[in-house]
Amino acid sequence: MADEFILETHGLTKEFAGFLAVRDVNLKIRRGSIHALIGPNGAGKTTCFNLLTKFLQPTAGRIVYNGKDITSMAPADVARLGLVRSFQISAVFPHLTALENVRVALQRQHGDSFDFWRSKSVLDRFNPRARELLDDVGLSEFADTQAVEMPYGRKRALEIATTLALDPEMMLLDEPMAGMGHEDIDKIAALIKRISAKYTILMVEHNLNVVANLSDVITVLTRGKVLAEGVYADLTKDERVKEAYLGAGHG
Amino acid sequence: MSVITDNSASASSGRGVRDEMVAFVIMAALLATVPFTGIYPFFVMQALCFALFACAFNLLIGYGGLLSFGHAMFLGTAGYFTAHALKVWGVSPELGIVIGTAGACALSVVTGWISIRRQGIYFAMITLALSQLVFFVYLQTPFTHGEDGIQGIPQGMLFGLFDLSKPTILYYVILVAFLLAFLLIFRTINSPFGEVLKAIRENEPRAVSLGYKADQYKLMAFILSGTLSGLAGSLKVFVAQNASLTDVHWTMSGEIVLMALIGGLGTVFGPVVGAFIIVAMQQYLAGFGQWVTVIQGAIFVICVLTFRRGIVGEIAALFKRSL
Amino acid sequence: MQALYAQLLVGLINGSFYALLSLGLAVIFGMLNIINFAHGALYMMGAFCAYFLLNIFGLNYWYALIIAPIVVGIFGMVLERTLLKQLAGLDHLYGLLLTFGIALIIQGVFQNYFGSSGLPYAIPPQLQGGMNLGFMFLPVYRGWVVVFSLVVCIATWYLIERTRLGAYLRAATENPNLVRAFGINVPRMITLTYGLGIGLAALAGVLSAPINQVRPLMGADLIIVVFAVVVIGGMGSIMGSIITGFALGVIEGLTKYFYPEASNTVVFVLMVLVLLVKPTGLTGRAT
Amino acid sequence: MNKKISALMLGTALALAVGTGAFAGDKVVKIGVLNDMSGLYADLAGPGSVIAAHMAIEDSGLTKKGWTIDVVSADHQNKPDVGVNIARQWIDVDKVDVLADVPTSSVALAVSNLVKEKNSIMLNSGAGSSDLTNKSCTPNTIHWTYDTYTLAHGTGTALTKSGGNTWFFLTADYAFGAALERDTTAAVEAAGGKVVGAVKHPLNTADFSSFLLQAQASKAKVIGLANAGGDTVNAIKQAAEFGITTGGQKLASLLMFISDVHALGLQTAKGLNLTETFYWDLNDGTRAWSKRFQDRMKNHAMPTMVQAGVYSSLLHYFKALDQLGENPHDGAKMVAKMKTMPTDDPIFGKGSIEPNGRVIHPAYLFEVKSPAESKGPWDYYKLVATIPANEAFTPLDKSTCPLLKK
Amino acid sequence: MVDVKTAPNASAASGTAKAAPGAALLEIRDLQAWYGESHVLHGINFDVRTGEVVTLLGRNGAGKTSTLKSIMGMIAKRTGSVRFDGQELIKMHSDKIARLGIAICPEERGIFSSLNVHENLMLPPTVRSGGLSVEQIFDLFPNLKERLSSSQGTKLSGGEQQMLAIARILRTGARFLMLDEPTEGLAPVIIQQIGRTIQRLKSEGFTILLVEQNFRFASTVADRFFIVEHGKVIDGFANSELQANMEKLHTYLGV
Repeated sequence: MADEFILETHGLTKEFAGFLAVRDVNLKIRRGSIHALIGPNGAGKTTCFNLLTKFLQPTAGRIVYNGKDITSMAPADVARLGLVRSFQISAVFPHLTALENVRVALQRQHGDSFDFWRSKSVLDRFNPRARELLDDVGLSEFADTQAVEMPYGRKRALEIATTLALDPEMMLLDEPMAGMGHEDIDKIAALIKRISAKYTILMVEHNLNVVANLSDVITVLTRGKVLAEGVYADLTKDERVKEAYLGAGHG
Repeated sequence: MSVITDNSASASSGRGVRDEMVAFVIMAALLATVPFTGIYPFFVMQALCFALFACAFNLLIGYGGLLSFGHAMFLGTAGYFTAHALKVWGVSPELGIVIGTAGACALSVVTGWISIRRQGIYFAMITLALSQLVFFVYLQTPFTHGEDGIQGIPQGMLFGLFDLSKPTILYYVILVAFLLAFLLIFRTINSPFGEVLKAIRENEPRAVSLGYKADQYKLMAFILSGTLSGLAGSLKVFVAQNASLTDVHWTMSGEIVLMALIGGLGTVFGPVVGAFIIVAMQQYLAGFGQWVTVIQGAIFVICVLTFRRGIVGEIAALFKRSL
Repeated sequence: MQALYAQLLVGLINGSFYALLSLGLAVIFGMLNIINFAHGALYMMGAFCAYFLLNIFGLNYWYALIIAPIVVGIFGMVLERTLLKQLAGLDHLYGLLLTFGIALIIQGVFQNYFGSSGLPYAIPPQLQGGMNLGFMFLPVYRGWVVVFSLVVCIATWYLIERTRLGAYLRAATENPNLVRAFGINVPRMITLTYGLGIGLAALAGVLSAPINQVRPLMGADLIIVVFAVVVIGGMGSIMGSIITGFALGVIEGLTKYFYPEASNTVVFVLMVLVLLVKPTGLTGRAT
Repeated sequence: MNKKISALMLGTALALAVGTGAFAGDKVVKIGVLNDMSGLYADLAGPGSVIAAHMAIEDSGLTKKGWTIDVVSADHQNKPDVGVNIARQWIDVDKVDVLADVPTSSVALAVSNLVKEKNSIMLNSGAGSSDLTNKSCTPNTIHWTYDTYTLAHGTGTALTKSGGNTWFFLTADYAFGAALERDTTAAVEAAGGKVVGAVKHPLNTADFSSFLLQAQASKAKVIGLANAGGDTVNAIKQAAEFGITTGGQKLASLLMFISDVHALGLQTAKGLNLTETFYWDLNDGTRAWSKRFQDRMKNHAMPTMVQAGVYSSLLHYFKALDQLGENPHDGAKMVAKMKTMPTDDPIFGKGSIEPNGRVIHPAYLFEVKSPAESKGPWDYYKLVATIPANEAFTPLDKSTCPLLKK
Repeated sequence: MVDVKTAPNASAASGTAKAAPGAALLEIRDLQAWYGESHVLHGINFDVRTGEVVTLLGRNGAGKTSTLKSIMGMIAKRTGSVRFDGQELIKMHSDKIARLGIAICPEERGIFSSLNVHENLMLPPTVRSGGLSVEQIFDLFPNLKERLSSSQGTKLSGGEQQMLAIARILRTGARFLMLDEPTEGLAPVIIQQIGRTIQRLKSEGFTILLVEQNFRFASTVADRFFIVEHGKVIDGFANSELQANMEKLHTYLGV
């Protein structure tokens, strides 16, 4: 368990009908770090992400999590190992209240989720912990609001609270800032920074400012391949990265 | 993942559950007075069996988001098993019900395991095809007596105490069984399991990413629904005193969809209302021959185009209550 | 041996109907995302149309072969324009429920007026009689059904896979919004596609009339077998629908010879097996 | 249309029905004609049986004597569960005294159970299964017209004796088909023939090709059609298409009605042997009655033996009522009374009702005329042989009816 | 290159994108649009003049693609005004709009996998005269000709697919082209080729509305830029003012 790297990929490749979306990607995510995966649109970030959480099955390559080969596991099983993801488009249960959203996650660990003969009031024992988690992400006043009625930025926060409820070892965040205004971005960035004390985080992000401030290590993808890896300061000096990410000019 | 109804999407808060309990007590009281009203009890008993069947069906579509077009196979299987056990083996009524319901349960495990592999339209087509397979099997196996069906089934003494050949006693036995099953369904919807099921229906990828194996929950819902449909089929044997191919035919599967749809998919009481409406319609309009089929088809069309929440769903929406 | 060939022929005939119907279902599903439960009822209307043409207008089988698909196809297009169109944006299952309701209405109306037993429709004089092929006795009409449906299937395949109109259709199946943004009237195409699918069903109905009698419920049970065919083949490809249709007919024929008791169920059993091995169907794409 | 309205009103009365208990002794009678109104037996029973019932009421003369007689009718769709449901409601709510016709043996057997339980009456004309007066006999059922024994011993024996000594059956997969196959097998074997195989087909089959191919492959000399109505018609037509009859095999339509011959046309049906207990052109009595019947039919069809049986059975019932002077609303009592009286009407001639409920009268073996022989519409049969009453039905000493063991 | 002297300042607040001399081919005023219940455009205002290349810049989810789709009529629920060549498009269906001479090359190219390369190329119908002939197109994209017989459009490389996506709308006779991120995920050498193509189209008189994230690339072809954020156009400037606006760009685009 004391491996230096919590998640590794070896030669990860995904082909869609003749198109190589991800090719031969080797990642090593250091335990306890915030690792960012960046790249221009169409670079294969989200595909890569879906491969890691097993929502897609790789065409070739291996994924090792905590020393265990998870390449052919089902997505729910991966989640049960403590590798939990978020989604690019905010993923909440729209017609459950914020509290119930978090409770669904808490409930999973306690094994009574097949009990169809018991009243759901047995779930009330999770309420204190759920409120705690909502407090953590600043959603106390939304506890009894249906998720569908919450503002966009708050939904992202709720999603993170739900993920935290599983007490994962590692979180994968898919563009947590997508579609947010500046104010929300700062709040979520602060939240990510805070939770990173306890969890390893791998995030896909488009917003370089956020990445610059948050991440320990950055991997740059272009056209499905790893172009470069390092800290932000180094990468900004890398001509290849500039060209790939900021665009190639001519003349 | 396709969610066909938004009725049940409105979470039943504490008040919702209270409303539903009040409605339940009213329903139970009304039904309990039937034998004193001069209403033909046979009609109400039949409607109760279909109401239970529709509620069980609704559990799957309304809360699991899965439209089964083959639910008649559970009704019919339980009917045949119970009928055979009563008539040929001469078992007691309670054991007959257990045998029939267990048969439907076993069938739902197998068919659920197969059909749960696909969703949406494919799920509907697969369940329909499976029920047709079951239909042909029953058409050919000797114990069902093919087109003749099993006839003249003895009703017997329930627990050795209640003479089920007395219409009033039979009525109350059916009523109690219906109410208990109804409560079980109601509890299932409002159980820890029901919560997960709702979460999966709302956002399956998210539920999976939280570590829920969605298929297992859907299968569980399928089995519960199939088993309770079986209970309805077993009870029906005591009312109709026969078991026949009609109950396994796809038209029966279509009828149950209609009952749930007209009452309100994903509402607690909708299927009961729907079942009474359709059974009454078939009874009173029988003289119109096949026009009944036409009317049923028209109701389907109207419900789908303009009335998707069903009667109870519309009423609930009007009063902003969940029923 | 003779019986085996004969049963294979019967299988091929059933296969012709499976192929024509599942082809229509696949074409409609591609464009409208609707599983057309009314397909069986419209197949029946095709047969009735032939019956009316003969008994009211005195137009024989050969006219029916052309007129019935057009008339029923137009009826289908009216259905699409007035009813199905309103389902845009709703869950696909509503399409299934709506077309189921339509099927009940159509079948009910015909049952009211014509009962549930069959009305006779004679084999056209040109196709009466049979040939003794030595290894089997071939009724001419049944041979004609197999050959003609094969030709229609191939022609439909050619239309969709090899012509410009077909290219519109395939493209619109993938991305209707973009095709419309290229200046093509996609709603009209959808209507025509539904008409085409229904026309194929009606054609199958005409072909079937002399064999199966003209009965209000002739399509009701058939459509369920065709659903199983569609699940087995997947709705991904036109050729796939055709081949699985014919192949399952033949398998059914073989079963009738070797183990007649299972002939009603063999298609459904195959469906179960395919689902266990390859849930998306033999030619299907993941949905 | 009238029928529909009355059925609707009847339906609405349903909910209001109250437990007034059985009237004892009055002059009110309600007849329920329960049969196939829209399916494959609609032509041989269907609305024609309702007309026959009305004719029986008129001819009984009871209305002139102060009786109130109502007729209701319903479609049982050939489904036992539907039939039992309707019958139960008729007896419980609508106080129907007599269920008439009830073709389709599976429905008849199911209704017979109910009728016994409710102490009502079934006067069966349409169903064929000889079980109704054998192992399934009840004190509340009388079986008129014909049964599978009649058919087997008419057509089956005659064909076997004339050289058709190997048989293959195409059997409708329900009670009637099974009974007909069983009884015919017995008759064939008794006459020295052999049954080489059988295949069951579902009720209401359109395409018989694969069943016919199995029959063809069996090389049997006779293919026995143990089915009825539309099924028989389809099978005969398709047998021609597959060259079965030209290949030397003979078709035996074990149960065939004049309505079927009409549907087939003489060109296809010519030469077929069939057994019936009634034909419109038998004598002056049948001709007169049939003419009246024909005038009332929308399509001017001649009566089938089933429709004739409905008339005859109800007429006999009314005679019994007339003798009693009032309706006791007691099924077993009425049936017992009817059994004591000999039957006599212009249709079936003189006969009797056996203790097991079987009505005994002669049967006839006919051959279908060729188009050249036919002198006009509905002139379809020539009489080959008359089977005397005592040979046409199961001898009483061979009946397995439990009622006889007393 | 057109020399843009006056820098038009598109101001969302006032709703007046200042029109410089030269006829505005496309005028957009207070364009709002919804995907179902979700409000994606909150009032877009800008103009495109005949013969120029205009680029919309903005972060993911800012509303650039939605703007193109709204112009094209591909989003059903929309309000405001879109005038093209004097005609109001806001109530038109997309097939009608296309027949006025507007063509779109969508994001991720929209190559149909069930069509072969030739069918993909020939798919859009001719809407008016003046389209490029197939020969002219092969002249523009020489490598397309070799791949014409390829069985499946999506078997082409990303660059070839992009060429095909542009090529097929040149055939139709549309003179107003909307290109949605044509450089996405492509190699630098291909990006250069696309840049040259756009310049050539411009010189042939096509008017082009471009959506880009790669503003280095955009700066090589565009006359003017508009910046989209939260479903509004919040700023606009001429290409010549790009350097002066670099700071702002970094804030808005987060790069």
